[in-house]
Amino acid sequence: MTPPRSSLTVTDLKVRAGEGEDARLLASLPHLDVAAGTCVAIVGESGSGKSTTLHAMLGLTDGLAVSGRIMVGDTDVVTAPEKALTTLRGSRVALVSQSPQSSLNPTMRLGTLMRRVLARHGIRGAVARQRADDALRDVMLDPELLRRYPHQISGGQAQRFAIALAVALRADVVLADEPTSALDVTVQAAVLQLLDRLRAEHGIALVLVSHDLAVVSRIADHIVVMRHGHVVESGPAADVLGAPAADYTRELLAAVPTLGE
Amino acid sequence: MLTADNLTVAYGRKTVVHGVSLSLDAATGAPAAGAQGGVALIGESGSGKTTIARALLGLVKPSSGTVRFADQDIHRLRRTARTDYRSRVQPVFQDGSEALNPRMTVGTSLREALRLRSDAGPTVDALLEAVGLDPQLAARHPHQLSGGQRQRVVIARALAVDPELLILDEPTSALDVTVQARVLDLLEELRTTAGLRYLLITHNLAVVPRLCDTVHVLFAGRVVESGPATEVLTSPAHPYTAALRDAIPRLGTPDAADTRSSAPPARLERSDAQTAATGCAFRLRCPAALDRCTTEAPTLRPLTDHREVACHHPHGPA
Amino acid sequence: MRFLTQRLAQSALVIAGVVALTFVITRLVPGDPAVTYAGPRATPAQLTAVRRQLGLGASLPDQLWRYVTGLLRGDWGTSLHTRRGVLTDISTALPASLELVGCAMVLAVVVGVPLGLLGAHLRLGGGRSRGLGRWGRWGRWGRAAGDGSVRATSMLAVSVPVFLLALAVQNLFAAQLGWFPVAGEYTSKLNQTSPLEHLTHLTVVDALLTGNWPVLDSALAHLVLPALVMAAYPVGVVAQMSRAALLEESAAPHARLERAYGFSRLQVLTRFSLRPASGPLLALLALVFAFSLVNAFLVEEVFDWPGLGRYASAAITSSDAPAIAGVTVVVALTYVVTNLLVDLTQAVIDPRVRL
Amino acid sequence: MTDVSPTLAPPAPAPDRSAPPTPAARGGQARRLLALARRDLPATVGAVVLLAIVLAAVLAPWLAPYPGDGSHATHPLDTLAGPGGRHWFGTDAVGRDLLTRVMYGARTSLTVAAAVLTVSALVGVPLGVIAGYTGGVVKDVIMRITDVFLAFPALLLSVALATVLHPGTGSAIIAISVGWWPWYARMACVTATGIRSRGFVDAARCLGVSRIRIMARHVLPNALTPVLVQLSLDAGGVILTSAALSYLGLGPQEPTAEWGLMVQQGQDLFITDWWVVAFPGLAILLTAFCFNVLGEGLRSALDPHRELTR
Repeated sequence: MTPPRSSLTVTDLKVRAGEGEDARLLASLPHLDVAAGTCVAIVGESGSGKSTTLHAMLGLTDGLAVSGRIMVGDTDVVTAPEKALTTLRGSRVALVSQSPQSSLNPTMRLGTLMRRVLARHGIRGAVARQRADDALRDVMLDPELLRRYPHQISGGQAQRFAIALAVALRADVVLADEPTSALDVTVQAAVLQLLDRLRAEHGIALVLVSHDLAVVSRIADHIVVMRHGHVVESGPAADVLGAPAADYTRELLAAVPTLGE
Repeated sequence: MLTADNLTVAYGRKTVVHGVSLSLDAATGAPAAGAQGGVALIGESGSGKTTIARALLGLVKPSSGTVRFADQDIHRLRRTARTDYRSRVQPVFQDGSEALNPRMTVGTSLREALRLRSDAGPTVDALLEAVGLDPQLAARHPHQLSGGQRQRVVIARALAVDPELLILDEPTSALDVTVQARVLDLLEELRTTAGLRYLLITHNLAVVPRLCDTVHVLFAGRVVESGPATEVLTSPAHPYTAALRDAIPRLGTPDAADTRSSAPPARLERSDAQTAATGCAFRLRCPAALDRCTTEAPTLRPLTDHREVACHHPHGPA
Repeated sequence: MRFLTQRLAQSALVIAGVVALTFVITRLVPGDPAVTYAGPRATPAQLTAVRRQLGLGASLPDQLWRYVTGLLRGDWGTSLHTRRGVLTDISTALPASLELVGCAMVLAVVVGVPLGLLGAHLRLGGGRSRGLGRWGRWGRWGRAAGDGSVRATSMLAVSVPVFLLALAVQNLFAAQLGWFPVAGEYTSKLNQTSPLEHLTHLTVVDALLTGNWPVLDSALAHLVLPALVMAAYPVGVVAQMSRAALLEESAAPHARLERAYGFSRLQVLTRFSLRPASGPLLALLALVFAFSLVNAFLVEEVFDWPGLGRYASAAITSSDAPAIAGVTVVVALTYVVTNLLVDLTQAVIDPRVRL
Repeated sequence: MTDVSPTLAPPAPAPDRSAPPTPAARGGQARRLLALARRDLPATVGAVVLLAIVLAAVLAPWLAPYPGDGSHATHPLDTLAGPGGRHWFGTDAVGRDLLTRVMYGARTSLTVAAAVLTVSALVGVPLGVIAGYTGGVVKDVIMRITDVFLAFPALLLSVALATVLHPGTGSAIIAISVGWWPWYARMACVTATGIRSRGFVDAARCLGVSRIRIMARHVLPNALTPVLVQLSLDAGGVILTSAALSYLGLGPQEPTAEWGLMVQQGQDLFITDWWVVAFPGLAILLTAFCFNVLGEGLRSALDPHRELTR
């Protein structure tokens, strides 16, 4: 077990839309610490600000005012110049987004995308091919898939390919934005398990955003519950699930459907 | 009341529903104590469940087989019989923002439905109150409502013609989880207050027991298992039903012993394998496929008194 | 394959419709074609002979049949004002027009697309320094002004009447400043000193192929102004459309993923968004191509360019039905064929479109 | 069961506590317009200038300095006077006041544009909605017919038709309309095809709402937004086309004041007396430009998906 080191630290994060008096708070996160090899889940319903928080971690909040600190290693995403951010994105922090197929460029073969993304971070030629092959094996995709276009693969395959991109780039932090909600139920579990395994094997700091407590309950070490832009509850998964402090968390827990066994 | 007989539907050359037979009884008074009187169609994307719903509603024409209402083919109904069918079978679609005309106020949408009644019927206000909404919302347009409110309006519009059977196509899956629960409460409530039967179409097994007591599990356009909801869900006979049941996210903590294990490679690979063109359509994803599954497509056959399954190697009923 | 045959059948159907419609229109042209052809002083006997020659005596369905079979055989009738075969006339006039239109289309792509790209990039806040310091704010106004001027310029280009632009440019750069020749395709005096051998009827290409440098020189000088005028509309439309299409693409989910993998805004636009955006652009180019062919009518009128437009206006003033019909059919055919080509190209660019 | 009210008695379910939407912004139409105007300055300026042009056109008989010059009057002693105090825009070759003629020209151009767009939308949109909603053979037949008309570029079809009809304002309107309606049919068809598969149409069908009513109350209103935008964008195009037609001598004839015709008649004088061409020419440019700017503004205001493309 490597000693836990913080891959991502958020302090006093506030994301606002508009300026001055009209400013509307979209998301606030007083403190969050994601250590390597752990998983933090941000849970909330639509409008809770969970996705905005995730995008702030990538510095991809166009037109929004962000304050506070988001440290990835030594870099503060909030204040870093755009040039430093473009290097950081992908190589240090990678995104797995909600709609797997539409997140892949429809006119580009998967192999081309993989090659370009690796080349963007200075990985070319034989090394790039090796990395791509290893990453695909890691997510259990057939390398033959690289010759296909996004519309020729299934949703689960597309999501695994997106994860493979993060693996190939050896990103320390993986941000997963509702990675399973667009997938069929039988595929969801497999993709979640894949993310969980990679977290353990590669020591990835995984931030998982979801609307469903049940989905994250099995793989999250720490759970943050958000509502209307504010953190309602934050704590170790066992505490949040076992002894929820906030009414809203209890409501979310009650809404988890069961088969009534 | 409403039956599908060997229903087959094709879009162009692609057949999406293969010979499905279903039967939905008329609501004869309140269902027996404990029974829901509802039927569920369960399946994932590509299973043909939405197409079946559309065929039952007469929105698509079957390429073979029939949908019959009161023993008459719904595509050959005469004018009065057609009106009768329309007033007794109503849909509730998945997405309230899609199912409501964005240019009409809630009141206008409801009045349009009320006008199709032969009798006076309830008022718009009464309809809105029946689904737990403030009658003042009648003046709003759909985009001025929340997702849960929109779905309630959709239900109110269906109730306007006083139907007996509601075809619910993923009625809650577009909603936030806490809102889902309340819409399900409403549906449960209405079953007795408005004397409704439900045909529930969903990919989410967990919502089934609340509304239905019979289920049909669909895979690739065919019914692979059917029977009483509690039995099928607690002891699935078909491996696909078992996979669906196991996929329900359950609360648990990472410390639980059975989790955090890496997924068996075979299972991950299988989870998005293709549908087989020959033999059993499920065999590529099946953990226990036999040689026979490659060559011979299983047909639906009785398992016990009430249950049927289409599998060469079903799990025995518990 | 099924798509292809379906598409071909569709095109054939449309062409048939075009021919039928053209025939109907030409039958409605006022005046007696026989009189136009034979001249006002012709004797009744001569008129009868001309009528027979032009096939005017037959019934309408019969005439349509003759017209269609004629078209297929390459007999497009005889022009009433040049008295040559319509097809012969068109085969010399069309290349001259295509020369103009071709230049305009090239400029549309070479200038219009980068202009649209620039507008989209500025609009998206490209090159923004982070934080809203004093300079950041100035930068924001600068970007807005840059995008605004791209939009204003392209909108001006699509709003200016082409004949006005032609007149203005001709007056300023040719008549007043004398930088370019006023009109024509090349100096006609050169026909004596170094006559041009016609191979393709595209003057510049012919001059180049035969090494006729004096004609090439003159032809290029004559081409500049009309080509630029012709290019105004296509460049404007393409700039507007590519800006809009790129902005739409950059709002697509895949653009966010690409940025999340470290590509800058500009890289996402040029390397990822341009290709999916080129589908609608190509369709637009086909439209603009056909529209430019007609715009050429006006420009040729001003610059006395011996193209299809000048031929058509001469035909119009002399009620020359066969010539008008010929020009109509050719332009419509060009439109149908261009659209067909665009559909096929789209299938190559976008793998989702299946052949 | 005739009376359902008892069974529909409110079951008093828990009130829907999901995020209440902000109440509709109350406020007069004027305030909403003002807010819209603040958001898109160019479109507002375009709209104001257009309003001025329309007013100038409508009120030309009262506002124009020499109303007679709008048609037959000639002033042989006052030809080709430069722009100045008595004639702001100068006079033409027969001495008519150009400001007056440009104002009267606006009447012609705006009439043609309004007529063409009305005819095109009235013919094209219903056909397109029927084709798109009905689908199948009906759609095929209607769309192939529009394809044939689309294959003739609008200007060319107009040229061909204007040679047939007696040149004049009426024939210009017919000629341009014939080439213009298919665009509306095509657009409406695409939109209606999309609307046909939407949930609210399915719901109406399941309720047993009649076809005609579905088309009129559900499909048409939802198909109108793109049509409205297109109408504004096309107004500029129609004005350019009608000017081009007149320039070729196929539109209204002397002594009608028409911008394209004025340019054509003045073009030989361009070098010596620039104003004869410049003012009518600029009038075309300005009007077309304003319509285009307004159309773009409408597009971004009415189409929320295009928010970014503004």
